[in-house]
Amino acid sequence: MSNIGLYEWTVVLIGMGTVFITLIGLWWILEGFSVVAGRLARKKAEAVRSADLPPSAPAQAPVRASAGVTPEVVAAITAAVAAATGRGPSEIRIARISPSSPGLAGLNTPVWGYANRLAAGRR
Amino acid sequence: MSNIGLYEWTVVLIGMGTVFITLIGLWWILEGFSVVAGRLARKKAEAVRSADLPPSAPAQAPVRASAGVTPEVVAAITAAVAAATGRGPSEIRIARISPSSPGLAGLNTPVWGYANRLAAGRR
Amino acid sequence: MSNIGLYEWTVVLIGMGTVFITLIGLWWILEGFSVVAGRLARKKAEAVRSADLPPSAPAQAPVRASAGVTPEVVAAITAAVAAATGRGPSEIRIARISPSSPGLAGLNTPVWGYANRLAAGRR
Amino acid sequence: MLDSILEFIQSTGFVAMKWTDLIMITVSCVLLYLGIVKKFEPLLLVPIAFGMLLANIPLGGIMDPAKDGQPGGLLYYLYYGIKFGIYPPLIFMGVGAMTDFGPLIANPKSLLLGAAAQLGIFVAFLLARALGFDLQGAASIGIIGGADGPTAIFLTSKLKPELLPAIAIAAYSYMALVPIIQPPIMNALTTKKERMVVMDQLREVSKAEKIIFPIMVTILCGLLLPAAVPLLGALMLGNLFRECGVTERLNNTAQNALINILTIFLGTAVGATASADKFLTVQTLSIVGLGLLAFAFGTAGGVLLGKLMYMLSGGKINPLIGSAGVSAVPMAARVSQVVGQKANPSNFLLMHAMGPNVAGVIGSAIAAGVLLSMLG
Amino acid sequence: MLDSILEFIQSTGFVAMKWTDLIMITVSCVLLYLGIVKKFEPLLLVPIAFGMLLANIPLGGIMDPAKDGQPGGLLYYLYYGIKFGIYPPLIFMGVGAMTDFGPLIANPKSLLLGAAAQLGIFVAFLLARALGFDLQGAASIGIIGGADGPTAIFLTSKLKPELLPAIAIAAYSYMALVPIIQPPIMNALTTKKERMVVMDQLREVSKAEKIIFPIMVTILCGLLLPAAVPLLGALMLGNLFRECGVTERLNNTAQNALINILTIFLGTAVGATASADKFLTVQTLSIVGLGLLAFAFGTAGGVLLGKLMYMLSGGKINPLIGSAGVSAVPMAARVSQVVGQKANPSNFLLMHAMGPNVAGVIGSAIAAGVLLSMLG
Amino acid sequence: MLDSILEFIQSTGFVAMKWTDLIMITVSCVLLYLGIVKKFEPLLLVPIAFGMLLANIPLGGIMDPAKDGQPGGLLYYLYYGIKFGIYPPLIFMGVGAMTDFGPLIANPKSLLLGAAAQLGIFVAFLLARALGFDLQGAASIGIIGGADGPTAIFLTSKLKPELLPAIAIAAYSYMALVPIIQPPIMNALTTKKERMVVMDQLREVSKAEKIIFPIMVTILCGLLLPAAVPLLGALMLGNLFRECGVTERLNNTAQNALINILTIFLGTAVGATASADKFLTVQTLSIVGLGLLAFAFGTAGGVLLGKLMYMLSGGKINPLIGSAGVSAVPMAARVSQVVGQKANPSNFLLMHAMGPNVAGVIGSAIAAGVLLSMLG
Ligand code: NA
Ligand code: NA
Ligand code: NA
Repeated sequence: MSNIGLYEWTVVLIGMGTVFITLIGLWWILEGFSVVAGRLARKKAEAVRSADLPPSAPAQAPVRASAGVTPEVVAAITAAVAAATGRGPSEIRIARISPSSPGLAGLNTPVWGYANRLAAGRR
Repeated sequence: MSNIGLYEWTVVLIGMGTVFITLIGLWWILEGFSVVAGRLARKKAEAVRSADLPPSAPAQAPVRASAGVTPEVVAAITAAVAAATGRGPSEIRIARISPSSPGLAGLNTPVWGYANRLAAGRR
Repeated sequence: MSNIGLYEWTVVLIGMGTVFITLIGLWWILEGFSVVAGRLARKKAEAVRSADLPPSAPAQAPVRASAGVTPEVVAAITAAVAAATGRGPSEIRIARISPSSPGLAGLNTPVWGYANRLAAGRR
Repeated sequence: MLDSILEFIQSTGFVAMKWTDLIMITVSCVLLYLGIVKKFEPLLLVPIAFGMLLANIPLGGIMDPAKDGQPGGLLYYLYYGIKFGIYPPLIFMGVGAMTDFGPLIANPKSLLLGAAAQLGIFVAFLLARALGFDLQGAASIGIIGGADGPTAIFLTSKLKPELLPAIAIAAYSYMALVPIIQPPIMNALTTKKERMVVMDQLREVSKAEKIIFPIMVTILCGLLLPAAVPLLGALMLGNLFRECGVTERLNNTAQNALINILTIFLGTAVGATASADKFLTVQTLSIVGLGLLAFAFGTAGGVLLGKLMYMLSGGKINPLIGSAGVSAVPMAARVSQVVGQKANPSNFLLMHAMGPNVAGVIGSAIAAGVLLSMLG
Repeated sequence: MLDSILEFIQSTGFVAMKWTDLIMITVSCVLLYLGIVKKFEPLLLVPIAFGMLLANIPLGGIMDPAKDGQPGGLLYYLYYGIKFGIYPPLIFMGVGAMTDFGPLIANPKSLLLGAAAQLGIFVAFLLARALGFDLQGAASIGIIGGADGPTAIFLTSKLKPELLPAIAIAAYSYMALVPIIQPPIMNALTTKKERMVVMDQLREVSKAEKIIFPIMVTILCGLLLPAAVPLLGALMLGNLFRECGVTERLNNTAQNALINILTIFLGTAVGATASADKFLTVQTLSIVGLGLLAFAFGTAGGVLLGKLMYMLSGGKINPLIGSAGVSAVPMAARVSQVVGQKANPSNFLLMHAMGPNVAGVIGSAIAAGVLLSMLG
Repeated sequence: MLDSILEFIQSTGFVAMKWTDLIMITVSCVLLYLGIVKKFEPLLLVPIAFGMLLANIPLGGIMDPAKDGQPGGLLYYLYYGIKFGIYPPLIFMGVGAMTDFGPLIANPKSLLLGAAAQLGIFVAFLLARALGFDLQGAASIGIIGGADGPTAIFLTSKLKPELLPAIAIAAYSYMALVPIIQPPIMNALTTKKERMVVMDQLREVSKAEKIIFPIMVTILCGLLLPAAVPLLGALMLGNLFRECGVTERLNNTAQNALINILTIFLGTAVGATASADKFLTVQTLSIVGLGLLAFAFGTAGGVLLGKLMYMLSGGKINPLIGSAGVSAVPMAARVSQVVGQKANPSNFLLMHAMGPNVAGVIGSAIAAGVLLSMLG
């Protein structure tokens, strides 16, 4: 046990101390987040109430729900391709169906986000 | 402005000059492509006519059309998806349509194209 | 031909020899596999017979069949999610259905197997 | 024990921080804002800004060189890929795999517009010289007008690495701002009659042409300008993977996993070169200004040659497609489309503008080759 | 000819084999068994065990250094990514891209539990010193209690590379054993009443909060503890890719192709450092024992602070979520859920435990930073 | 100014071009034609041919070494992965992840056929010596008969790097030509009665066997022949990722992103070694001829041992599956299937031929190990 001297205890103290100080710092800042978020939520609620509209729509639409492609759609596509190519539907696999425009979001997509899309649109 | 001497203008001259010379060279060669492509198209059309068939087939199918997917098919698919999802056709992009069997095309696929496929076939 | 001396023949001898010795060694060990596998299969068959059940089920289900997700299952899941989230089924796309636990398998998935799943579940 | 604690406190970033560090951290946050909220080329700007943030945390050491047998920082190692000119060509390979040269092959006159739009590079080069930049610095600033990230980073890393962060940030920011920078210039230089021109439909391009094209470009441009081989060759190899139909695996990886990995490495390493002493200078402001002029003159060059072609063709060519020659694929082509449709709602210029647009990529790679070969 | 044959036979591994090689090969097979059959963190343990197997085949040379102009072995080169501290931060970037900090942002008090659970690190450090390890070795052993593979490997590779395989294996094995190690400690330290506490539902966390969080953590922790920048910065960059919504390509690659490639490289190279003379020592056994204690004390630290918070909050906080603070994401959080549900079947602690769980990742990266800065 | 312009013109490739450069560019185009139109192993031949094209553009400098502080060319850096023996084993790992050893485990006698088909390697080795190649060159030429790209490149890069492009191109071309080379030899050496033999169905192979197999092969072959560890170990690690069921992420990346990235790097870098002075030699023609003989003798070796096994087994084994022992997975197995079905339309040899086929991969890796250990 003679190995555990002052320096070891200093390491432990500074170590646990820094961990706690840093995470307590983060905690306080995140509490600030909470307060701001709460205030914004209340404001929104009031805005909605003052407009006399039922607050039914979710504040923020989920990102990935945009696709909206049902199995019926897939079936329709498969049938269309099958008819047009004269192959049986089971020979056709549709790799992916995705909506072509992510709204304004895409306006600033860089080169390698866009080039592809345009090219695909053309083929 | 005294920094802009003869050498600077030489850089500009050689720079713009090389860009133009190179791209004009490419232009001419591509015009050659056009001529050849046009001639091939005419030949095909004649061949078709001499066979007393209406020249309906496009001179050269587009790249991925090896899969046998014509623009009409794409249109049909787009329409089907549009109808089914209630969006305008311009909002829909079909990423890829590929036939499920690469037919003979794959005969020379190398090791790591094939091994997997055979293995998969077995499982 | 004078280049082909004793050393060349030694290389050939050791080369073909090592290839054969090694692969024959593997062969024997794999024959051992066969024997063990056969014995296990027989044991299983006996166990089945002694239980008076027809030995219809294959001794070992194929690996990837563990998924076992039928279209009915997909429909059921979609309906359940729709009911639970209050969205129309057409707004929901099921990207992939995979059994969440390959038995105890998942219990010890490391950080980057799990974190994602939980996170995804939350979004 | 108190000594150790005091010493430890001395080693925190708060104590070591200089006011320039604080400014750099703030700049990083502004760039993150531009990337994330304003969506300025986020795929590059987010890594660049974060690399800048990490490198400017005092004592963080993420960009420290190896010395005395101690290994260096993470971004110091990742930076080797830029220093040795490895990332930009490989990223360009991915760009090639994503680019369809069909519209260019169908309408090869587009190449002239792609050449004319390189004017901005050389105007900015002259202006930068006038402002006192040395030849290498001026060439690096000029290449911002090429509107091509990998090209700009490749050339700058060879000629004037200390300007790398400013030039990369300017190049990507202006690429994102193309929809704001270009329309006024396009409107000022063209008449409504010109903008209303509807162009003929493009011919079909065969598979064979698309396969021969990248090989031919590599040989021709390579022989004319060997210094352009790394960039153009990689671009064309990627395009060959895309078009040849038998290397789908490689095409897919080149335009996904590989380009994404290298984009992360390149972006963070470029950002990490932005130390306060190199970045917080009047030069950076000059670069921002000159970059804007480079884009403007490039646009003007393309539109003006477009006007000439309009006249020579008897009004068959819409000069608006000239502005797309600056590259900034495909934003500049979209701008042509939008401006054209405002003048004539039944006008669809997008595909016609894609020709000059991809020609501009080749054009600025060639311009970079010339600058590298004369000033490298 | 006979000479040549005899010489060739001399060069087979059978002839050159020492009994220690045989033991190492057996150990590799045991580890493969644990990884594959017992499913102990197989993504890491399988490559580690296989790397150990390959490196211990006599004369195989896969870990031989380059010398006299002859190139070295494959794993010798792959090991550079560890030696230079490149793989662990980049893997951590992928972990960040897979981590949802939402539950932590919704309940920031979790951070305290994530701090308390680092107790195990320092207890094990003291114990290792007592057993005669030097400062660097003791710190490397302590970090096993951080329950975070990349962190443990990063710190050990900087402080005490010869302990790398033992520490990596111990860390990953105990992470897999968390469901066995933790419950008895949790039950011993809490009353049934405490374990039955149902916690309030967490608030919604907005996208903006999730975007600001990684940037803020990087700046704050970076300034407080510069040595934590490589790990924490990379973790937060990955998380920013995930949350910012405009870098989906990078997010996807960071958490798939890139992390997988680096995991293969890291795992095999770590395993290859396990040569018999370094691995078959009493030290390895000590490390295995101390690692277990580190996990146990970390768990206890978290639970005990949980008890305190239970009391201070008037019984609103379930102390079981404290044990999740050791990280081992998300196993430890699952354990909290399972133990909680046993006491009260209608208790769903999983999301509440995810807060301390991800806080523990940050906590141990900070602890590693302190150890690196004081002992590096 | 005129001076500068003249000097610039001097620096174009057209001026610097020698007639050998022109021939090399033509050769590249022919190889591109073979890869793209004739589909000769395009995943390798397209990058190899393009690398050759880029490296032979005069003054392009893409293969120039670093010197005097100036960085080298892109492919010079990528070539390090070959020089240090890094790419081939990692590519082999991906091959392992794509290979199903099931048919081999089900019918282990296949291993004998996989051994016999290595005959071509040693016959070509002797013939190459007779033609005056040195020992290392002759061994590198012999390994073409192994019909395995990564193995051939690994061995050649260690023994005789200057033959790399010729050997790589020959190996991949003949692998593509297997459907043309093999059938006449197979028909000449077998009777119709032999070719008509229908073989018994293979037994089911359990998951446990498939998991133990790669571990066992690594240990056994590694101990018998340590020099085979890098290749065989990597192959088996990839296969373990595939079969063990708990490392699906690693399996997926090994056989996709990682192998594709390395294939691009390896292919272009191999191609770039083909400088005119090393490639336009009589040696290259000899290599092309000897490679063909190597394939032919390998095929014959497999078929002849197949005949012997046909006799010893009392007509239960179809000798046609012997030719699949040259590897060239899975082309050679397909050839067995096609030739067998021609003799007997109800004959399905594919799965039976997959056994010798994958055994041939192991066999040639062992042969490479012997050659490396005796001549390296
Ligand atoms: Na451009
Ligand atoms: Na932790
Ligand atoms: Na072989």
